Amino acid sequence: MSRFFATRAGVWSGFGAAALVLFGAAPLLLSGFRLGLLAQFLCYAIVAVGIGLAWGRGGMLTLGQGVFFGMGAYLMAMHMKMADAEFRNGHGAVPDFMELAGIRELPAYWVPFASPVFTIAMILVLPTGFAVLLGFAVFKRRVKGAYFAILSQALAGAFAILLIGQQSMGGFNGLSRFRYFFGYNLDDAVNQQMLYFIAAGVLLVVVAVALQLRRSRYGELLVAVRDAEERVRFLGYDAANIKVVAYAAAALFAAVAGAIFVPVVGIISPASIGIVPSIMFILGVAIGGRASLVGPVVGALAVAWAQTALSEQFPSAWTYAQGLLFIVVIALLPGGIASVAALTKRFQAKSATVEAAA
Amino acid sequence: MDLLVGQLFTGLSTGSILLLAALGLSLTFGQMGVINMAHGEFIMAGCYTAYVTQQVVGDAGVSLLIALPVGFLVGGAMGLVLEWLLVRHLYQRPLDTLLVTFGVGLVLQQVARDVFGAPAVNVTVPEFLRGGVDLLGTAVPKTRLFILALAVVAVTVVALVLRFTAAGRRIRAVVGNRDLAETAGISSRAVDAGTFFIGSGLAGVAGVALTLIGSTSPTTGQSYLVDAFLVVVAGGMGRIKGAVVAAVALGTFQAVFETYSTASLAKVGVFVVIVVFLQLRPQGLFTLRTRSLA
Amino acid sequence: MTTALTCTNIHVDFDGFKAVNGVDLTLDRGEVHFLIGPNGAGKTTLVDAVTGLAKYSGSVVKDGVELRGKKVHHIARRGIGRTFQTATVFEQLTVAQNLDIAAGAGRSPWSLLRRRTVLPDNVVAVLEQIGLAGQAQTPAGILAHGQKQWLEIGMLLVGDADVLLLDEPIAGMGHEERDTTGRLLHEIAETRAVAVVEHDMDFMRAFASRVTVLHAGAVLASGSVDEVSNDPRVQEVYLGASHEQEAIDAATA
Amino acid sequence: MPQRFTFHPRDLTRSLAATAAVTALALTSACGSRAGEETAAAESCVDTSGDTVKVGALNSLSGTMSISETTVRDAIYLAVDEINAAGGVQGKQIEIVAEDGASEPTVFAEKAEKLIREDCVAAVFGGWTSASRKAMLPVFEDNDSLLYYPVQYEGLEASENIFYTGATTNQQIIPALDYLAETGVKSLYLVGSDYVFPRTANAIINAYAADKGIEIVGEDYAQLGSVEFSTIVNQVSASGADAVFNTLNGDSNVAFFREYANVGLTAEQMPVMSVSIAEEEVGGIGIENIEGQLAAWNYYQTIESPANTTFVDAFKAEYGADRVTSDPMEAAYNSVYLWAATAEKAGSFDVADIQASADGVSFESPEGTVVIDGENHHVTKTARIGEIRADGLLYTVWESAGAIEPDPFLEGYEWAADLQVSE
Repeated sequence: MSRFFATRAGVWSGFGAAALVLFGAAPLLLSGFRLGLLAQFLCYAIVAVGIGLAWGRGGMLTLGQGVFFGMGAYLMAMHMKMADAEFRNGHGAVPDFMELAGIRELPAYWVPFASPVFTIAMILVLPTGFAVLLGFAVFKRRVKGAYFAILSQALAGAFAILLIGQQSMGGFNGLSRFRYFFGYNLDDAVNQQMLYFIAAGVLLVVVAVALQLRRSRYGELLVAVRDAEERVRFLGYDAANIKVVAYAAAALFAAVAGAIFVPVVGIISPASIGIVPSIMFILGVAIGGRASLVGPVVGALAVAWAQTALSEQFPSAWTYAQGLLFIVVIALLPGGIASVAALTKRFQAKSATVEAAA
Repeated sequence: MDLLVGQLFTGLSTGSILLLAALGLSLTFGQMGVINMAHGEFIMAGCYTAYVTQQVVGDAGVSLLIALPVGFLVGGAMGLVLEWLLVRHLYQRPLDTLLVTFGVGLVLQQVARDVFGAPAVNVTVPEFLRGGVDLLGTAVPKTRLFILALAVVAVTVVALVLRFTAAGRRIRAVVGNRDLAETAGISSRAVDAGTFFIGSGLAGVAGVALTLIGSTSPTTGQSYLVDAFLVVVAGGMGRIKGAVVAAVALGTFQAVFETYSTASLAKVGVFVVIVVFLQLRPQGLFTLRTRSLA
Repeated sequence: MTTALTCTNIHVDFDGFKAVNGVDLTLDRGEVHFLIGPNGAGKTTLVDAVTGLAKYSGSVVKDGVELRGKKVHHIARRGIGRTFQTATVFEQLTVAQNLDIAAGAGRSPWSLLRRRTVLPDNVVAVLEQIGLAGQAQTPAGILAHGQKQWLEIGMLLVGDADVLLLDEPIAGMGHEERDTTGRLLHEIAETRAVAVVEHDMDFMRAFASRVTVLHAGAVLASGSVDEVSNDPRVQEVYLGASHEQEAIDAATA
Repeated sequence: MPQRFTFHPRDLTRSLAATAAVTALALTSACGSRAGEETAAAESCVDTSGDTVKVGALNSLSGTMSISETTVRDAIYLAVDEINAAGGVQGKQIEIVAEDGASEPTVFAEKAEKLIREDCVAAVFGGWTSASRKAMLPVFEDNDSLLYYPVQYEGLEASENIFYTGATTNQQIIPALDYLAETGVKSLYLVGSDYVFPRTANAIINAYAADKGIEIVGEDYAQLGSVEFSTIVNQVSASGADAVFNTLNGDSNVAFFREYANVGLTAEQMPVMSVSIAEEEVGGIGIENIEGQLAAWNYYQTIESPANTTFVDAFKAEYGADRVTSDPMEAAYNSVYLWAATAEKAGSFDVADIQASADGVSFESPEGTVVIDGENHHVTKTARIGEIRADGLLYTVWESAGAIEPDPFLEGYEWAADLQVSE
């Protein structure tokens, strides 16, 4: 099976099947509401692909992906609030939530976000650039392993606290009540479906990029750094550069996911980007299989679905289930679901040889 | 002037709280390299130990004195179970330990919620710790003085145990060189379990003490955990001395920064300071040098 | 025979403990140069210093360039390769991938982001040289112990290192493998300088072109195998020639 | 000769291009209405043809807010059970579809949409934090459905699709200030958690104080959930203010009042007026730390009226004698009755009919008569200042002269002109 998917035909048919499900079956079978929910889950899956790359392949347990997710989301939300205010009250108008907070003048750093092009450029550049800077700061000084994990977690906490304190960024309530997405009405079912298609398309692109990164020489190098960083350094590579690339890619994926998340869900607040949401991103990746390509996607979708389906009937049981999933999957099945497939395959192969020998 | 004295004391006091919360971590994370995200829940267990003890005993003063050692045993016992069930199987996978113990923390929080209910419960402050004493014109709460004293005692005891007892020498030997310690006949299994017991027990003690100033609810431990980790990171692996200096420095920084700014910005400031600091000293304030390549 | 690396007056200080205390050392191309000495003599620390891992005072010059203060990967790019006491290879990757990574320290970002279609010629050549051509597609993690050591040496070769610092390259090898390794070292040394940190005296006698004995962080003696083993100070350190083997056992315990 | 590897495809440039093409194709075929164009309103799927009518209960059952919100849910269930026992609404039994908001705004938005579009409920009761309400608001507007929101909040909002049964600022904050001014308070210290309600409340307090000649000697915000109050209490203590106005939330209150008592500050020296501490919270803080302090609400369990006696008795009978009732619970209880009464008056469960008939609908509630204002969808409420006594309950020490008309935008207060926003 996995052999097949390593071939060109396999890759194509894999992507083909995924596209068929995402673009064909899902819109036909799901109600508008469920499709919107799926779009939200796809955003989590996009984040998960990046974590799979940074953690699964690169060994960097990033417990602060909420920061990059939040950056992308807030940047998009700023544009949408600006566009909304402009449409209602003319150019340079103050968004509604600022009026409520008693802010009468548009803060200067908001002004350029009236431009869609500027906004998209910032979504692509700002979180990635921040990840590069932070990555250099910590990786060059060889801060790694647990130290890196805890720092990234503290970063998520600090970022959420910082946002809560900024009334001009919506404070604790965050930014919500968006009406238009680049000029399209958000309450139109057709446009909601369009958002779903964007999420699905971006997920496929992100998976393709991750696939290319994994199979390239860089991908091999990344695994080498994960398993023996000093050896790589003594071969003449700057290991920090190699890690920064994966970290920045993960940040970019998270930022793009955040940017799509905002129009899909209709709100972004510090509650979605702090320490706990950041660590919850990890859960799906761990369950699906951190080092595999598709595992994180499947895991993220499964966890999000389970949360929605189970939490309403058994809110207390779901918290137990979450905790136990962390414990059981990571302690007993560090390769996630993906490794179950590999194990059964090996088992089958073994029994096949036994039969052949008999 | 009053405010300045008050703030300096606050820095010291905040530092002592951080230190109390971080001391156990400094042992388990610093000495063993195990990142125990359930440490916060062990603190919470200490809080509820104080609550239950008070329900049983009645008198707030007596129950506090009983709860301190009981909290140590409760936290320590939970730590032993965790070590035996999960952590010892994961010594080669520190990042996985982090995630597994996070899961344990989630479960423990929910257990507390189901057993004690979600709202905060009240642990009465004993009569002799109510009110404040006058210090250079500022009222300093007795509870904070008590916690400060407790932190000093705890650090002293841990340092003495590490330095002068046979068990402490074994711990230091295993930290210094696990293989060599093994060949010298030290069971690193027993030492690991023992270290975890002491580290988690200290979390329990911290929990009991923190009921004097904070709330006792299922999420109590969470509020201390990240700060405590930052103390250990900034202080350097395996160094009690580093944890003490880092805790007091961070506490004072937070208190001073907060006076001139907001509490929220102070938190962000602490993070920035730590990242910058790690640029200068990536291994923390004080480091153990080893020849290993890890 | 040209000089590849010159170390002058190297000092390494670990919190007051002088691990290396004023060592001068010259490595020449065409030689297999053995560094021996009891445990704690400072052999590995000296290698750490030269390769940029440990801070030191003094001077290390390769081909006229001072290396002190340069970062680990910059020193490696200048053609100084090292191995570790326990063979460190990328266990999840195949032998060919290991060598390909080692060969590619100078690759452009663009070529890194593309897939490899053919193996570089030097990788193919080295696969033959280290005798692993048949195992090119085997994950390095399941190689035999000795094969991992060869692979690690091969990784230095494809990386065009011309000063090789090998830390106990025959640890755990059988007799036949040792001889193969020894011949390999001499083959490599034809155009390169090879330094070997070793405890095995038989191996040293069989293959050393030159020997430097370190003791307590300083050079005790240096010269040919015969010169060194006849040096009374060396015999003293090793408790006399007749007890040599026991001393080595004690030292390696 | 170079050895060939067995890997096959070169790279994925082409598959990337193909994916992009598919996406672009799907997008161009899927564009709907643009800004300014009318969108066809989502078809309501509410079905009341049977003998039941479905409503949603959306409260946090997990996460940090579950402490408070589960009590609100209990009150909603109590009201529904009572109404059903009395014959239902328009002869139909009310059926509750319950959802967990999980203390997260995004989950509130998601579940609200599910309740409306999948479960087809006629109205939704719930929400607590402003963040959750703000997250749900566009969902209710876009799908043209109804939310009954039962918690006091910061005002400056009036949605056609939300009924606000808790107090707005002129029914809680301003009366509390009036009370303090009456008792001779000349200087105030403001302490709050760092989020919208405290900031808006303090903006109002500042405007009020400027007008009435009260000095604001300090204003501090603690991070939500913070339990470190040493600095703030030091500053409060050093300020010598006549009173403290406290808008802290949750566990922070516990730490704040402990620190306050520990530095020796008492209700006699410097009273604290709190707007987020109800009967439920007093236990956790410890009565010895908070006895004698003040709170501002519209309802206390100790109110003596037949309607309240019935409510408290029924609640204790249902959920246990040790349970207490509080302001948000009462407001949630009222909200169900108000919805039922409006539906009876309208003779329909249709959103437009409910909106049209809401004005003037009243209910004899535990806090007194409450009447819906059809203009801003808030209700009239009597303001009460309560004192926390040794039994852990709050007792009315002052109450407004009659029910106060809701004024969410403070249009009736000249000193608040700067705070007003264009709706």
